[in-house]
Amino acid sequence: MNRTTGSRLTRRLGALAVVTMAIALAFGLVFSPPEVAQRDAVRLMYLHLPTIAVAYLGFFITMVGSIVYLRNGSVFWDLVAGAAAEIGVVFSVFLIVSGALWGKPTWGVYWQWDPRLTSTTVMFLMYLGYLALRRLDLPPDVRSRRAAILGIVSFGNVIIVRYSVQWWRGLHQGQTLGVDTQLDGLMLFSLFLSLVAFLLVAAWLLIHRFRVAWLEHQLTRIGFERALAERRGDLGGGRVGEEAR
Amino acid sequence: MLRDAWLMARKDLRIELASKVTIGQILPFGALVLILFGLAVSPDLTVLGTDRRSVLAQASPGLFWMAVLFAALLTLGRSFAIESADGKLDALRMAGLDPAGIFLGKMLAVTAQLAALEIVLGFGAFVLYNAPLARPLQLIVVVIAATTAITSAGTLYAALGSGLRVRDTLVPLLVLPVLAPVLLAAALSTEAAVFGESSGGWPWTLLLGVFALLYVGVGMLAFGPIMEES
Amino acid sequence: MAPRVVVDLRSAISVINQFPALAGIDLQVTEGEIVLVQGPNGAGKTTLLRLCAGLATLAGGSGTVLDHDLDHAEPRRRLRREAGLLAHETYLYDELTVEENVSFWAEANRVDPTTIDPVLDRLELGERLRGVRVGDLSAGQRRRTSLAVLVCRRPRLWLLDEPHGGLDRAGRDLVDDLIRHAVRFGATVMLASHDLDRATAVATRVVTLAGGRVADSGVRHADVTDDRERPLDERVEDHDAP
Amino acid sequence: MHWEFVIAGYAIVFVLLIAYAAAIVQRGRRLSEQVPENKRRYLD
Repeated sequence: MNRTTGSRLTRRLGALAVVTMAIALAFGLVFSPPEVAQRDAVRLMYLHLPTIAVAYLGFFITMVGSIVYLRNGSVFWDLVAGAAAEIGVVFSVFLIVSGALWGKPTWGVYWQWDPRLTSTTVMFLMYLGYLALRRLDLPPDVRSRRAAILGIVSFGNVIIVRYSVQWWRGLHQGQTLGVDTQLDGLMLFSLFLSLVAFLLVAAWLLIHRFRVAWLEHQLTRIGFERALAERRGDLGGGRVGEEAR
Repeated sequence: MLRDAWLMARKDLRIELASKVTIGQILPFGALVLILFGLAVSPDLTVLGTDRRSVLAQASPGLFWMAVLFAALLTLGRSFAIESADGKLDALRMAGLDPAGIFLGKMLAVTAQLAALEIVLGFGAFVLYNAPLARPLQLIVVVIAATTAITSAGTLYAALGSGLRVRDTLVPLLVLPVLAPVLLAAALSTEAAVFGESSGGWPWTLLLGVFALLYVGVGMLAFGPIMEES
Repeated sequence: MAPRVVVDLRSAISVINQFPALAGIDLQVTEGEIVLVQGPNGAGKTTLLRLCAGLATLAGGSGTVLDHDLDHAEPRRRLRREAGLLAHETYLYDELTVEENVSFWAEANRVDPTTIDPVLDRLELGERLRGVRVGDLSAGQRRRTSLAVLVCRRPRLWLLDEPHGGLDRAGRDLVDDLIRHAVRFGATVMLASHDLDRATAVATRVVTLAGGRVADSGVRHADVTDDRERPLDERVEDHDAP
Repeated sequence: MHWEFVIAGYAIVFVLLIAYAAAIVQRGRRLSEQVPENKRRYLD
């Protein structure tokens, strides 16, 4: 057994992700034509839209993991929820960067309160709070239970924020990035390819991040069992092998 | 369950009357925030739009609700600070009160205190920002809906942060993104009520009401697991 | 008819912040006993009381208290209503008066309000201290107020953590009387204490804890006048208000 | 036209992505050493 979180699966998945990403970049940056109005700025769409999709998917997995954890207390789903949230937050950074950089050439300003970009930024901040809660040094079951509740409620909020902001900008005829872009066949294909590439990368990251979380979990349990044995030692011997649940 | 809620609310309000923290500290803080907004946005700037109205008056609904939001954060923090000292959470668990009742009770107490704050801060905003008052009745409905929306979500998130050393920094980070749409809806519906705009702002008020109901339900459900800590 | 087993712990493990405060406790306590739990600091005394109160969870082993299984949340919730815990914290709201605190906790615990006044008088919190804010009380008076709340709840299992701490002589005698009085009416008491001479006088058994485990499960005190020897059902008849 | 924004966007995103991936793998390697062989993998 090797000494990293890598495995045959992650190596193969990683290779596939890299290849797909390379092709997607080629299409996105080279083969696909510039857009009629935005010229080449449209190429940022291949970055902005897929990263939004991955971020939403990540936070959706967090919600699912939180629900399963609250129902049957399985550590696996608790750790998956935490790992997926971290990846969601990382991809939120990507979508904010790409969104702002796409806005500048298109509207002349980095931030023009585009409904999608605004609501995804609020989502990003919300899950920074979720990650902060998970890092607190609380008793593990207390922390996981509170994180699970937050994991479920936060996703509900993502939807509320999404529609209220959309409604608000719709009121003032605000424009959404890329809504008026004329997409021809090749551009659509590049977008699709880019989405697949980012999904593969996200999956690869999730597996590794989960295994890191699992190792951390094991370390705390080993630490606990060692403390238990030491504690037993205070009495000089006494029954050994009492396996903690 | 309602009995427990009423018991908790009465106890919280009696503590407030005895300690006068909300009236004595949080209310002046709210008024101060209103004034600071006034200083930040110079009153003589005028809006280019249709009728001549100062930027300050135009922004007064949003500024008012920002001040209320800050005051709400302090009131919520206070409401859970009194429980976490001296092991009172253990005593509440030993008493076997219905967690949903505890949630409703705390929420009611904070809502009452916030309503009192809003009345005073409301007058302050009208005076300081000399905003008109086209439809007072609609304003009252809007304020009720917005306040319950703030306190229902606020109480749940304050509970998530309760008992933690980092409570004062974590709770605002958790609750403010959640209250972003509430601030948006409250500001827009207040704008409609205050300036008497044709759009009426009623859809936004509806959003506030739905948000409040949703969070009362979620809060009552989530309080069981939150109280159940070892 | 053998007296009922109130506390039955088998290699119970309980964790506080990832530290095994209890590392395998084996303890049986029968109804009517007054068990003194002694041991050095960090031996797990407080955690043991919290476990028996249903506030701590089991990380290993098994246990039932007052016939409630400690392993599941629902029985633990029911146990909490029947157990009474007095710890270092006083569970009191400083801003409220003694009377307001006791009546709040009494109502929270569904206690008949008429029993409050006799209890307040019994603990010398009557006329003079009734309207005083708890924040202005001395440590001894605060502890007596917490005791008043516990007495009002009339739990079947008394769990007292350093009950004599912070009390003057009269206060300590009062605690001993309350304990004996409660046991006479079918309650069971477990107390953790450093004040050994005072505590061993009232205790019927002494259990020593070390390293989160039971070092010595205690010797029976023959000399304590055993009101408990009478059959259980006889004793239950004269169960009336304190 | 606008290429500077496109390049900036892609550069920032991919640099951060690779940095994050490297951080996870490196942390994984460091933690793997501290956990005994049999407890490393999650097996239901």
